[in-house]
Amino acid sequence: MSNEPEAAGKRQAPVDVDTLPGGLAAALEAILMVADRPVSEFDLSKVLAVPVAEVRAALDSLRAEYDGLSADTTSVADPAISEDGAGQVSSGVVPRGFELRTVGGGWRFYSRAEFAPVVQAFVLEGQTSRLSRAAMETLAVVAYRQPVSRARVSAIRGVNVDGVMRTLVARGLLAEVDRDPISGALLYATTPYFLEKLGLDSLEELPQISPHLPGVDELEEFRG
Amino acid sequence: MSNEPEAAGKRQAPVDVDTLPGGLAAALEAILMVADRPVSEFDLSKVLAVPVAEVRAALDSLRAEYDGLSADTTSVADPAISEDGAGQVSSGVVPRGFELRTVGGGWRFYSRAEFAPVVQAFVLEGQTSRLSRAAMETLAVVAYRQPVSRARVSAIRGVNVDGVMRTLVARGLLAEVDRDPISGALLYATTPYFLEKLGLDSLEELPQISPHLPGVDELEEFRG
Amino acid sequence: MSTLVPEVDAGELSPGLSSGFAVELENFAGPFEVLLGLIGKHELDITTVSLAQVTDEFIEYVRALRLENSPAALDAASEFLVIAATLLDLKAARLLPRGEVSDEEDLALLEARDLLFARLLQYKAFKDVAALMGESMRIESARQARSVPLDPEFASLLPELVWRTTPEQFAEIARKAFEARTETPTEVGTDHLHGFAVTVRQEAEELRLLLEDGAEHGFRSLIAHAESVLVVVVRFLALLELFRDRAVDLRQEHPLDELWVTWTAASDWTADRLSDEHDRPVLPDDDGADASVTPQEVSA
Repeated sequence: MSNEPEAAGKRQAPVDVDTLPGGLAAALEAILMVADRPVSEFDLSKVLAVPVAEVRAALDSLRAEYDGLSADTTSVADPAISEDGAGQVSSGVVPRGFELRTVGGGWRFYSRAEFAPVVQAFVLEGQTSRLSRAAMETLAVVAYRQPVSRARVSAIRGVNVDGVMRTLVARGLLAEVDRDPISGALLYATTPYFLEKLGLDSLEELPQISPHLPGVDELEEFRG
Repeated sequence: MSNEPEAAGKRQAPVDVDTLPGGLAAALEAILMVADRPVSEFDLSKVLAVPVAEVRAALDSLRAEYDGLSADTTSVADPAISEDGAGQVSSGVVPRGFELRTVGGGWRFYSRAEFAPVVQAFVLEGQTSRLSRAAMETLAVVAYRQPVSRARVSAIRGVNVDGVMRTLVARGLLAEVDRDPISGALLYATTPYFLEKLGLDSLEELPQISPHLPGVDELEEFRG
Repeated sequence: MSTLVPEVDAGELSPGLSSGFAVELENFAGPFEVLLGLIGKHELDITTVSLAQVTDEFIEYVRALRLENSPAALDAASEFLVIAATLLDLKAARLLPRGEVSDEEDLALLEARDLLFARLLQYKAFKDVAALMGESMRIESARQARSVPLDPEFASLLPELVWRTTPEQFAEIARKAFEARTETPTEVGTDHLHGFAVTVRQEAEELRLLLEDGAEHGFRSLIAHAESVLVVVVRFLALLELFRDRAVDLRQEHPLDELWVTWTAASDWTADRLSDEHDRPVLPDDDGADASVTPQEVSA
């Protein structure tokens, strides 16, 4: 993605967003339009020199507005163009074709799921990349046990996972993050891209495993 | 999250856009939000199975709406969020932070020009004048395998390179040169600027590396 | 611990396996998978798996895969050892002297059995969660994230690159980048998968000869001249049988440490004293083919 980040925040906000047409909300739209990854509220707050709470509130409002829910203001967006779509404008509040979402630790523009059939004609990636069941299960083990060595994942799955792990790394879903201080084995963890693919903002949002598995944590040491 | 548009319009409109929430306008928004290059009215018309004239009219309306001019309909968008930007809502119609522009025969979302200072600040945040090691390695792989797809570079490097490749394109070291005739994937090559940086006159002057690198070709399956 | 295993629904375990445990190369996902499938097929409580039956069927399964003669089949076959170890865990627990949990070590071994079941459960839990995650991914794939090239207007603002890499250094970086990905995978021989019949009684007899001097022998030395991994496995089973028959004493300081064995039975002891259940030879394969495979899962 970007090159090595250096000590950030040494520049002042280049402009007072309140003086611009559309204010903070429009400034956020402008920035997210060029972002190629989720952008955190913290980063936005820093660039715009606006408190994080205000940034979050503005983003929440935008999201609600795009979703066709009424925003804080009473005015609403009505993107329906009269020529064709007049039939749908029942409530006067219509979702836009895009949405703003918090995934992978930040905010990002997405096309709305309903439009997948027309959008997919313009984007190739994402259609070709179904994961095999073995890959999916391996990914699940890493997601819940990270950071974790390949040996440990192998032990839990009962099969050699080297090939699958390499594929998952090549796909950007897993990354080598560290080395075990004792064994020296490489440790793997999921990436922000993994969170994006699952539509999650953070690992805490992973489905609870406990209903599926009572009391498994204690047997961790059984197979180092 | 790479999005390589394939030859558009080879499929029939899979869905009647009028049945979707937001209708044609929202469908156009969805497509343009994620297409990674300007899209022509013709391609949009083909994919959506809607006459070009209707597509153009809908796009004109959207553009006007984003610009804060009243759209065809009487309803208007008011993105101003009450917390902060209330001051600007003089007319009740405020431009958004993004705009639709026609460039090179196609439509594309851009950040609104007024917000260039904050967008610049965001883009420059954390940028350095040095390439990261990951970027350098990726560049090296492309240099010796060009023209080459991102998927292939990912397979060779064993990590997802989408972000790094974008950085290298943004830095003018790589360029999209072609499309793979079979997969439709974009192919990348180094630029004259890259040669200039390396102090070479042509690619032939790149030092030879061992002529055959066994196994590289079999890695293809790594990424569908 | 068995309360952890309220029910094992045969149907949901592995729908594909209901078709008579047919060969399913694409779906082969390892011994736990197979074991779960077998348990499901026989509608057995996971805690009372009939080992003899499961072992036989697993070997049958591996054999069927081998006949397919595909790389996936070889992968599957190479995993024989893993399931063998798994079954061995079960077997070891069952071979313990029953009804007399006298000391901590016995207790620990009994717990090992429960831990094995727990591991199977853990495996199943991850399978379930993986299915949920897969569904999330599928739903999520309908949305597409905006990810567009940086406008030239902004790209031109990036700081001018400082470039100090010479063409030679650059070539070296390229060479390393290619090399890193072209390591050859580890080869694992599967010669152990076929050959000769091995029986627990034979191996018990073999052990008796080795231990007769009355000295304490490390297990490593007892298997030092074993012809194959299979012999090692069966010899270990024999050792457990001998232990149950109180013909040997075992001593191990810590888990994974050397296992020390001392002969304790009378001099007239013979392997005939051992139970009948091991009379049938373990014969993992008989097609005589040899191969070595790369232990990689098949990822479609």
